[in-house]
Amino acid sequence: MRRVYFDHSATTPVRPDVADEMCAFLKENFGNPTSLHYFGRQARKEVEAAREKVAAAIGATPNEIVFTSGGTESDNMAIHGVAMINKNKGNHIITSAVEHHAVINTVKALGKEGFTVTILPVDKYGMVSVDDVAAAITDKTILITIMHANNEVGTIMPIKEIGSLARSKGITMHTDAVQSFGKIPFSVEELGVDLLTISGHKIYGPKGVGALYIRKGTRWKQSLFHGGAQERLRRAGTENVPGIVGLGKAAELAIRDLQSEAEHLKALRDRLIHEVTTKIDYVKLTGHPTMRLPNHASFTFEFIEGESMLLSLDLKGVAASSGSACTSGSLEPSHVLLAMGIPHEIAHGSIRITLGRDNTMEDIDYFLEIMPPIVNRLRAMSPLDQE
Amino acid sequence: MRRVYFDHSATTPVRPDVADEMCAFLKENFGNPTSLHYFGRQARKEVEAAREKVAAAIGATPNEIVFTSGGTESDNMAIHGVAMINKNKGNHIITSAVEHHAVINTVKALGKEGFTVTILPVDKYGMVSVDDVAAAITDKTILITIMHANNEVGTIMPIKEIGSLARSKGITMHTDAVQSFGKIPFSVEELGVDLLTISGHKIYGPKGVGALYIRKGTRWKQSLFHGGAQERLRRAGTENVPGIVGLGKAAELAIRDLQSEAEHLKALRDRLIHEVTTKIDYVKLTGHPTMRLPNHASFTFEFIEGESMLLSLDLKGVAASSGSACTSGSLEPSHVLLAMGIPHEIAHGSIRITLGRDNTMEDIDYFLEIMPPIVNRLRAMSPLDQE
Amino acid sequence: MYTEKVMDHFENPRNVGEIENPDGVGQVGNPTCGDIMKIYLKVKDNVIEDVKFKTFGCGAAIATSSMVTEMVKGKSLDEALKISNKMVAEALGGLPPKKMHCSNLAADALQAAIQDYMDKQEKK
Ligand SMILES: Cc1ncc(COP(=O)(O)O)c(C=O)c1O
Ligand SMILES: Cc1ncc(COP(=O)(O)O)c(C=O)c1O
Ligand code: FES
Ligand code: FES
Repeated sequence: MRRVYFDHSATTPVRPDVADEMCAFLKENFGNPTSLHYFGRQARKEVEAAREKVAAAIGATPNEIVFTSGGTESDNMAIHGVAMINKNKGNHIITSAVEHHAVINTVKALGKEGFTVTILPVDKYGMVSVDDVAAAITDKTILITIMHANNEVGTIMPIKEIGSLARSKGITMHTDAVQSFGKIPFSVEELGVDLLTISGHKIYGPKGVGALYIRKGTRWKQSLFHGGAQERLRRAGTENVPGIVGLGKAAELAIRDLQSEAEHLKALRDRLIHEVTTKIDYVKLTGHPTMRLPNHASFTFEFIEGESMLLSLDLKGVAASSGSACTSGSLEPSHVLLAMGIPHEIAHGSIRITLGRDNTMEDIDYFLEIMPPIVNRLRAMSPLDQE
Repeated sequence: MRRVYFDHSATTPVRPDVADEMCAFLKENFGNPTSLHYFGRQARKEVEAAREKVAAAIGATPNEIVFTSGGTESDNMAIHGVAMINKNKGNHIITSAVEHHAVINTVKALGKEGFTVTILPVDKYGMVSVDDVAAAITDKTILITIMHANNEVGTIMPIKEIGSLARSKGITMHTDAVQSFGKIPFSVEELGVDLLTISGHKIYGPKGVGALYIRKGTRWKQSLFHGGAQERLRRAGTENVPGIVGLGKAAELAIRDLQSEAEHLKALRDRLIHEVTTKIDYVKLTGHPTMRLPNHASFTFEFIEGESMLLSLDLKGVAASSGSACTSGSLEPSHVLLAMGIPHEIAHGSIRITLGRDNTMEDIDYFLEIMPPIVNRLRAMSPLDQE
Repeated sequence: MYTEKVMDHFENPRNVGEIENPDGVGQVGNPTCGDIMKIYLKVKDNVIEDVKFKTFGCGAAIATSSMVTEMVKGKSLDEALKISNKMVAEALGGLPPKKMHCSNLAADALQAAIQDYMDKQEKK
């Protein structure tokens, strides 16, 4: 069967160049980078080379990069570490209603430990307003954490403006750039953020590895793992060397190819969005029409439910998702869509198509061929479809 | 130059079978196990197969295994999770003075958050006494965490006895089995523990992946990472699928080969210990003479310092370590050796030779050939050597 | 995640649609929860002669609706009333734990339809 992968926001295939480098590594260079001997030094060299690549990719210096086990750990580490070191200074944290669970659940947990939390609303496009951020700031605010691009609806947030606002008030700013990194160009300088999260497996790199950028001078402390002195005391535990090497390589390639990939992806995405919204009735694009990730198309289909669409697509070999991969095991409709004001019953009919570097116009054609009959079939079964 | 790797307690090379399986995986099977579609299901299947292998290797059921980013995370997660859920029941934690930093620093951090900590002493062999554990228990004791085998001196602790003591008192028991797993046979039933830590890279598996065994019914809660609903809500973050697959395979092979490996390793170790302690003066074996890991030989050499020995060995192609790899970046002598009553100046002269499956009797011969001149040369330089 | 039987009923649902002038109709769930099931019955001599369904919901919801209609067709009302959510799930070779509530819906919709039929009979 033809297999089409349209779920690149959930995870991406490892690029062949990255996989090759990691495999060579797995087989040959196995030292513990903490060890003083030859094997340790060989591993250390590669870890530091990867750190330089990741730093270069976001315009940071290598010392500002800490390797972690993924985006979730980076988000937790960023938020918890800023909260813990500043708790005598203030206890107010600002975030948005459409963050990934790794951010929103971490902030909510702090809310139970004496922190005050403001969860900003978003507009119908899933966008946070800079004015809302400004209005929420108090003299107790110690952290603003707002994602760079949303995973479910692809909306790109005004982080540059929020970053300079935070800076002007002396408030630490974190952004989760897991979805934007490698897809839209940015540097930490340009965004004006103090901490920034990335994850390997969203940029054609390995799973189980990520990084946290911590700007030099940022008030932050290690507060998640206790243990060895790795990562200059910022992250305990033997480094995932092959994973780190893979992340470095993937970051380097992502930035090298960013421009050409983005054009390719936009062409596919725009055709997909245009055709789906004109050829199928009762369909709406979710997220911002223009301020969105180049590879991201997400919709709601009225009268039918997301999972049954996914299963039908899967039977035809197409892999897509409904809401974020992390929540698709649950019965709740996506918190992102609800925050955007989409009614429950419509939010249940959401679907997300996220494109990647190997997708072709033929993949889009195939989708456009199989999707209308699926929608018709499910709508015919639905007690909601009134026609 | 001849290269001999004698630092298997720091990390091990990935077994070719494991590396091959991981590489195939990295290149072909990339889905996110949370995804409902074909790609996700393929990944899920492999994660669950690995879980069965790990469970079988320690005599657990698959639901009792949670995958993590390594030994450090497993230790933190175990201890913090038991402390957090029991904090209304009691606040006393018992550990030993020779634990890995991942345990000792986690327990100490809890000591600053209102928990009372008893750090048990050890005898001159690095062994905790069961009587000391019994005497330390109070009606506020909620957790005993004592390692199965020590990483620096190889001593195997009486976990079975401590485990049944804990059970008879209704106290939760955790053991860090990072060093013992795959080297000495055990099952969680036999040890009678409620939580047990293992790490991939110590058993010829990948770095950046580990597991925590949590016995069914154990009072424990997720308290480290907030985020998605992975690992049945016990560990948030996209699973490191190739790493998990590698861990599963490595665990399976470690248990399959345990007996024959152990014989091979003991033969090498015993010759090494015998020759070093008889051919070189002012040398002592550290750790227990018989209750020790089959691959572990550790010594103190009087009048000279560990790092200079390591560097000299390294110049001859031999990779060894001094104290644990995690602390070898620091200037402090090993807390383990100090706890065993070894004086500071002697503790500084420690060296650890940890053997592995690829080592041969020729490697031992080579070491025995180069080590005496190294010791002589350094001692000749030392103002401490009184002869 | 789903058994072959579930996927078969999802892909080729039996008895989809509506019955004109049904003898009983049952609807459960609401769109807010993401599930609505509607079951139509044609009853003759206390036997379910025909049954059809319409469902808004996930794969399990569609499969359980289809299964329950297949299970009751030709059965007496007494027999049909005995059908529980567990029986529906079992007939499908099992459901993932999180999806058990979908089978509840199917059994509930059936019971509601039978109840509706009986209420109408009483009024006659
Ligand atoms: C926006 C965002 N943040 C964080 C994460 C978590 O990253 P990871 O899966 O590497 O833990 C994800 C992906 O699931 C994401 O999309
Ligand atoms: C006894 C012990 N516990 C925990 C660890 C930490 O494991 P990891 O390096 O996988 O974080 C190690 C290894 O460094 C160890 O030897
Ligand atoms: S002599 Fe250099 S570390 Fe002490
Ligand atoms: S209908 Fe709600 S999850 Fe199945």
